[in-house]
Amino acid sequence: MTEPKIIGFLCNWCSYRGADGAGMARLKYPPNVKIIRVPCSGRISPELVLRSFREGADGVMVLGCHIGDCHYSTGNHRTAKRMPVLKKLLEYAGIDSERLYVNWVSAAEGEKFAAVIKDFTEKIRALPPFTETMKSRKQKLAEMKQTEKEVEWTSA
Amino acid sequence: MNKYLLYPGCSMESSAKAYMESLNAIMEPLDLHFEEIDDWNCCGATEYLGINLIPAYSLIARNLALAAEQTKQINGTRTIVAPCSACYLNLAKADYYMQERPSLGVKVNEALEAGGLQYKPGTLDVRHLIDILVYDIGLDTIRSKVTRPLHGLKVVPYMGCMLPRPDYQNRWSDHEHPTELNDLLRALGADVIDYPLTTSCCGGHMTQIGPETAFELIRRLVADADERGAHLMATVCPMCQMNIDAYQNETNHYFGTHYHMPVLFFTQLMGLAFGREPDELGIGIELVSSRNALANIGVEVPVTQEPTAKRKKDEGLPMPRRWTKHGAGKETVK
Amino acid sequence: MNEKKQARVGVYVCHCGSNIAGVVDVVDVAHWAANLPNVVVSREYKFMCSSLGQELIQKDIQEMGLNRIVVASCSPQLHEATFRNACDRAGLNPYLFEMANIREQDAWVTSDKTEATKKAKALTAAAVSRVIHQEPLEALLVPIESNVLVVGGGIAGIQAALEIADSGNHVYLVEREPSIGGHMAQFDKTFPTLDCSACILTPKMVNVGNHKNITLLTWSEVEAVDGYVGNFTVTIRKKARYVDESLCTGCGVCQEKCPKRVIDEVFEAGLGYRKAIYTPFPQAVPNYPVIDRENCTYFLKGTCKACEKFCEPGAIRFDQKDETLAVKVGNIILATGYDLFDARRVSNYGYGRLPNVFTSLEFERLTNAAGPTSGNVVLRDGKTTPKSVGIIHCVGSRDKNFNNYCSVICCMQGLKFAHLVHERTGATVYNFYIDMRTAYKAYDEFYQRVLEEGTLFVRGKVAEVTDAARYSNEKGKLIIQVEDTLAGKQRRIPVDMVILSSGLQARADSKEVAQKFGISCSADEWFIEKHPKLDPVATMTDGVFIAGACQGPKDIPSSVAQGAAAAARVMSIIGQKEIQIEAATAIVDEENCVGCQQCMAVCPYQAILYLADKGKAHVNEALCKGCGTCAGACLPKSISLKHFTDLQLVSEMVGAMQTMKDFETISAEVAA
Amino acid sequence: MDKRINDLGQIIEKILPEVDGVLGLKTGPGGIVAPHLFVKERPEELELMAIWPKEPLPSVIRLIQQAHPEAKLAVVCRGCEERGMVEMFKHAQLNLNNVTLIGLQCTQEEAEFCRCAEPFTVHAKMIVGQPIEGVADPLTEKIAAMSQPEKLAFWKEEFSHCIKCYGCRNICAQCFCNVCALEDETWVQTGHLPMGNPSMYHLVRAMHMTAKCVACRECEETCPVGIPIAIHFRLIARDVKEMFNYETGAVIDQKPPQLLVLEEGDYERTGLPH
Repeated sequence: MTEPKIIGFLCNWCSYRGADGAGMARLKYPPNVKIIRVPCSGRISPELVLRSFREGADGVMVLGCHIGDCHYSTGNHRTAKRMPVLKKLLEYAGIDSERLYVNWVSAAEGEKFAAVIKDFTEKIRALPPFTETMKSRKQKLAEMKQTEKEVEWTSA
Repeated sequence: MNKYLLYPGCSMESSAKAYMESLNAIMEPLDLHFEEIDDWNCCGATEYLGINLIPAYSLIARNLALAAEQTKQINGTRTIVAPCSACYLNLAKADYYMQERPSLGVKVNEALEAGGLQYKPGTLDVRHLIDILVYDIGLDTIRSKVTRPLHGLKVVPYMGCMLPRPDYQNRWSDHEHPTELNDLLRALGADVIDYPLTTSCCGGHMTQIGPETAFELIRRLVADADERGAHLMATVCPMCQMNIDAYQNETNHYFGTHYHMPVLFFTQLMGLAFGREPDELGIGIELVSSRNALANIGVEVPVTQEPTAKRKKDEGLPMPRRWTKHGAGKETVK
Repeated sequence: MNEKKQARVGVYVCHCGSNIAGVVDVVDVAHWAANLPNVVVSREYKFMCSSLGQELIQKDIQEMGLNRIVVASCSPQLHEATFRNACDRAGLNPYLFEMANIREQDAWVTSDKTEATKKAKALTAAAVSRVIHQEPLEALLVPIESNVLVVGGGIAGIQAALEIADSGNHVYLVEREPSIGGHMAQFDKTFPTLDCSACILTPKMVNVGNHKNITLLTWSEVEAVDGYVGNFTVTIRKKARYVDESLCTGCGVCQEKCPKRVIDEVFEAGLGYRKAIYTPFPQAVPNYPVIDRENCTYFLKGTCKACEKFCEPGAIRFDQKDETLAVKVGNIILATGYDLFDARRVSNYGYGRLPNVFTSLEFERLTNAAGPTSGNVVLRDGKTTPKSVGIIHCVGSRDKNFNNYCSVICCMQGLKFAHLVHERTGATVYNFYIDMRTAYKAYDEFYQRVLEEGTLFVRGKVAEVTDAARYSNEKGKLIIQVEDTLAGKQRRIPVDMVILSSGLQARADSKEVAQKFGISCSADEWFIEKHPKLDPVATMTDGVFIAGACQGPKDIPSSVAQGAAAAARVMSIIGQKEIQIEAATAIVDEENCVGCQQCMAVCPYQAILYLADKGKAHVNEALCKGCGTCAGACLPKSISLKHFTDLQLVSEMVGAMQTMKDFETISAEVAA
Repeated sequence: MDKRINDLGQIIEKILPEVDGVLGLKTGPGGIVAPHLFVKERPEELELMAIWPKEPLPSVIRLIQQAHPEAKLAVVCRGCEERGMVEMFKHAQLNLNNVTLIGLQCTQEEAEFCRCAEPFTVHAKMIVGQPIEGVADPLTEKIAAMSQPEKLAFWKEEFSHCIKCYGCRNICAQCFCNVCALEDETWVQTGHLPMGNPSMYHLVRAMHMTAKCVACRECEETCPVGIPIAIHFRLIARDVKEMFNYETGAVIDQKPPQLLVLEEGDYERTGLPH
């Protein structure tokens, strides 16, 4: 069984520091999540999330500051407006909207961060892998050229 | 129109008959209506839960199931009132733990199934009589119904230990020094004595298992009330009333003391304050007679009210404001 | 795409002693990273953040012409600045550098070594493919406003204000109460030296009062803060004192003549009285009184005006209105102090119900010569001297029902009270403690001294304070029920008086204040510092510093030290004359922009304006704080955030994903 | 002859002298109906005025206004076109103050053709034809009711036909950007057909249509392979209405919700964790 590949977009002031906090406390959590630091969760456009799915991520996490705690005062309000619409769209497109996880983690919540990662990784592990084949993109392109087969980046 | 389901409990019909009579007496003025649960059974008081959990909780839950069924038919209130503290606590415990420990809930419902009954925890809201009087009826309504204020009657409010602890639904103002009974008695015009042992245990069933312990616990309650110059004690629980009243003589005998501290139900005092006669309120059947205590407010001769000694100005340091949970006063509470 | 070709990347994987190397196979990561695209050199080293490590980078940049650097080590929160400066010193633009966090977010959180190494490789590859697309950025230099705002006139605020003012910079000191002095002004003695609190505090207050570089704004509060480090605009509301400060001589006649006596809940902690027109205490700075509207007969009934009649210089102004003034400051220091834990909440200790139970602040006023009992320790009846006193430590602290943390000062405070009771009354003193925490200089010696004075120490958490006597010797006394853990038995100790050494708590309004100044609070609502060990007086918001108990419970020496530390940080910023502000601001590609104004609607700082003639958006770089919400909202991607462009973020994601997928294919082939 | 044509003709005749031009539809040579600006100098053209098939007039009026910002114009617009223009006004693409709306109400048959829920104008003062009730949209309901695998298969089938001609984007009045993200390799793979499923092109386009799509169905009509892409747009429009009570084109001064801070009760409706 392949290990789920998860991309995490974390805001620099709260969730990224929460992640560091979990590290300083030596809390163990699965290594599947690769964290990308952005100044504010408001920076994350729906296109970035969709692009991560296109690249083969099985799950995408968007973690920002608690509403009211945003370092840029209302950046995370826009996240709370965009991401639910994107989740609904994923559902309509037949993708399990659980694959997109949005939550708020403060700089002081190391434990919460570790717990959130564990739960999400387990949840994604339970879902089928997002990309149907394990072949890397280069191999798929090569294959496609020979057999003109449809290139698919998802399966039931 | 305040409509509630009533779970009377065994003592209301026997040892605490006075509680029932006085309750009936005050229902009319307060527009209180009780729908007694038909075919209710004993709640196991303090003993049964200590012996065997599943049958004990099934016994209690049967009442809840009956009540839930009854109120569903007439789509009445979901609040079930228990005047006795032990019954209240057992019903509240059953409802709480069936939810908290699903395995218990399942076993209890299996047992109830045998009688064709079912109870889903949380359907009913279990509350004590004084909780209803203070928070639903309200002290202002009670105060407005007082025709014979109990001025001059020094009363010690004794809540007992089963009511405020454990407080599952966070109802009471404090777990060690609740003020609900104090406020109610003050609304009746009585001189309420600030009693530190208001939630100390009266011994419960220790009078049967370890009398010496029970006597010491009762001695502490009666001695402190006596020392504070109380005319009588007011309580909300038939078991507390019975222990202090029935065993006061043996306690005096055991310790060689001569306390004469009558203990009445708060509903009896409410009845008096509403102008009802002592005999309608079961006053007089108590073992430690309250006759000379009530002489202070003698039914015939209302004692003129001498001013209580207020602390003279400028003398000593001001007292800080009291801690009130519900009206938390100016200071902010963290 | 040509810049991708020219990119010559240097990768440096750090051992961090054994912190990383203990779990991640750093040598393998370095070798693996060597054949990533555009990587010219890939090394691993014991301590990259050491000067030798940094020289390694500088040498490679100069000798191998590297134009991109990736360091795989700890969190950028710690050493991003260190390595950026190293690149700068080597002549490489600091923004052509990227870090991979393989310590806090990999080595420290992954137990399986192979998985940790694979994750380190993925994070390093992500950083490499990101750094290739990074462009050089020049930080914008903005002049610094030299004025400083200090909020809170307690000892920490006073110390900070004096240090900054002495260095020749102007300070606005805003204090909510009529006078500065804070909690310290209420104390009688201070531990461990038993100095009289007023004696060591008032000289500093007087210095503040007449310091030419300090504008003292008492009875005032900050309403709003805008702007950024070096250029804050602060709106301050100066509440009406109803006294004209220019005329008032501070003679105090008005206070004598005022007929209305009111319980002083704030300064006298509810034990003493003050008039409707009052100064909190005789040595108040400034010494101008304030009329308390809620209790002044003139404001209630329109009569009296005694103060006006007897005020010789005619300084009373009943029609005075609140003023708001806007000031420009470069830096802000918050020193807003603490609230005492409300002992009423521990109902089984009986404070508020049992007369002779006192809180620590009440006892401070009792022992204070200027207090309501002129220093005589007496019971609530104001007359009897107690013969036995019980002092209970940790009231409300180290208690999961109230505050989990230790409030640092209650032990020493309890010992001080024990000593004072001995000195003043000769009563027998019991101290009830869980652990005696006397950690700082000369603290434990003070503890020994109090021991030798015959104080009876009982180690145990007090269960109850009651006046229900069980035995004859307990009649009329307060009985302390406690489990004496050293004697191993329950004890009932009757005493005349109980003092609750209550803990400290964050100010009730600390959340709103934090929101106003753009900083955040911890779960216990103390202000959050930038780094608990390495940066305790700074906050995550540049230009806003914190000092004293507002950051967490601490004693006077630490508060003073933090006040001075915050002042030093501020002076170092002022000294730079200019400050580099966030270089990674937003920028509009005017050719693509269609002027739909979506970015303007989302910008929290209104930093984007609309050029009506061109029909395009334009970013005001001085106001832009680089949050990137606009870049997240722009559909045609014409506005982008420098250093966090879509291309950079997508490349970082692809770098990580590609590595993970390659590992999968390898493990799949191995399995097949 | 449709009664609405001569009603419309009379209104245009009356208004023609007051404006620089009235944008409507005209049957051109060879019977092809196309957008046309009627001007007072050539009243005779009104005989050839037509009302069907529908054309994306909001895009046309935007181009005219960009060329002649001061021009006083009038436009014949159906319910969806009116809503489209309101949205463009909110994004500073159209100055509604220089435009007089002539509201053309759709017939039952036209409403059914577009499966339209609101086939009537709201803001236009001059009305032609009787406003009728909206019709249901069976296809969108069918998709919404599908299970997750069914939806996946449905869209896989639909998107596999897509030849990425960008027709649906070009026709859409709300897609007024100079440079389009869908043509950027960062987001949508270039040189890859069929699109794969889920397809970045269609999902990114759907997100861009948040609080913009007015259900004019132009994209579905113009799609050479008949992909019902507007279903996605309408489904998320329904959620935007539920979560942030915002209807595209309904209220002129109400800003699109995803640009604003959370209002009272918004957060609870998003279903995000507390």
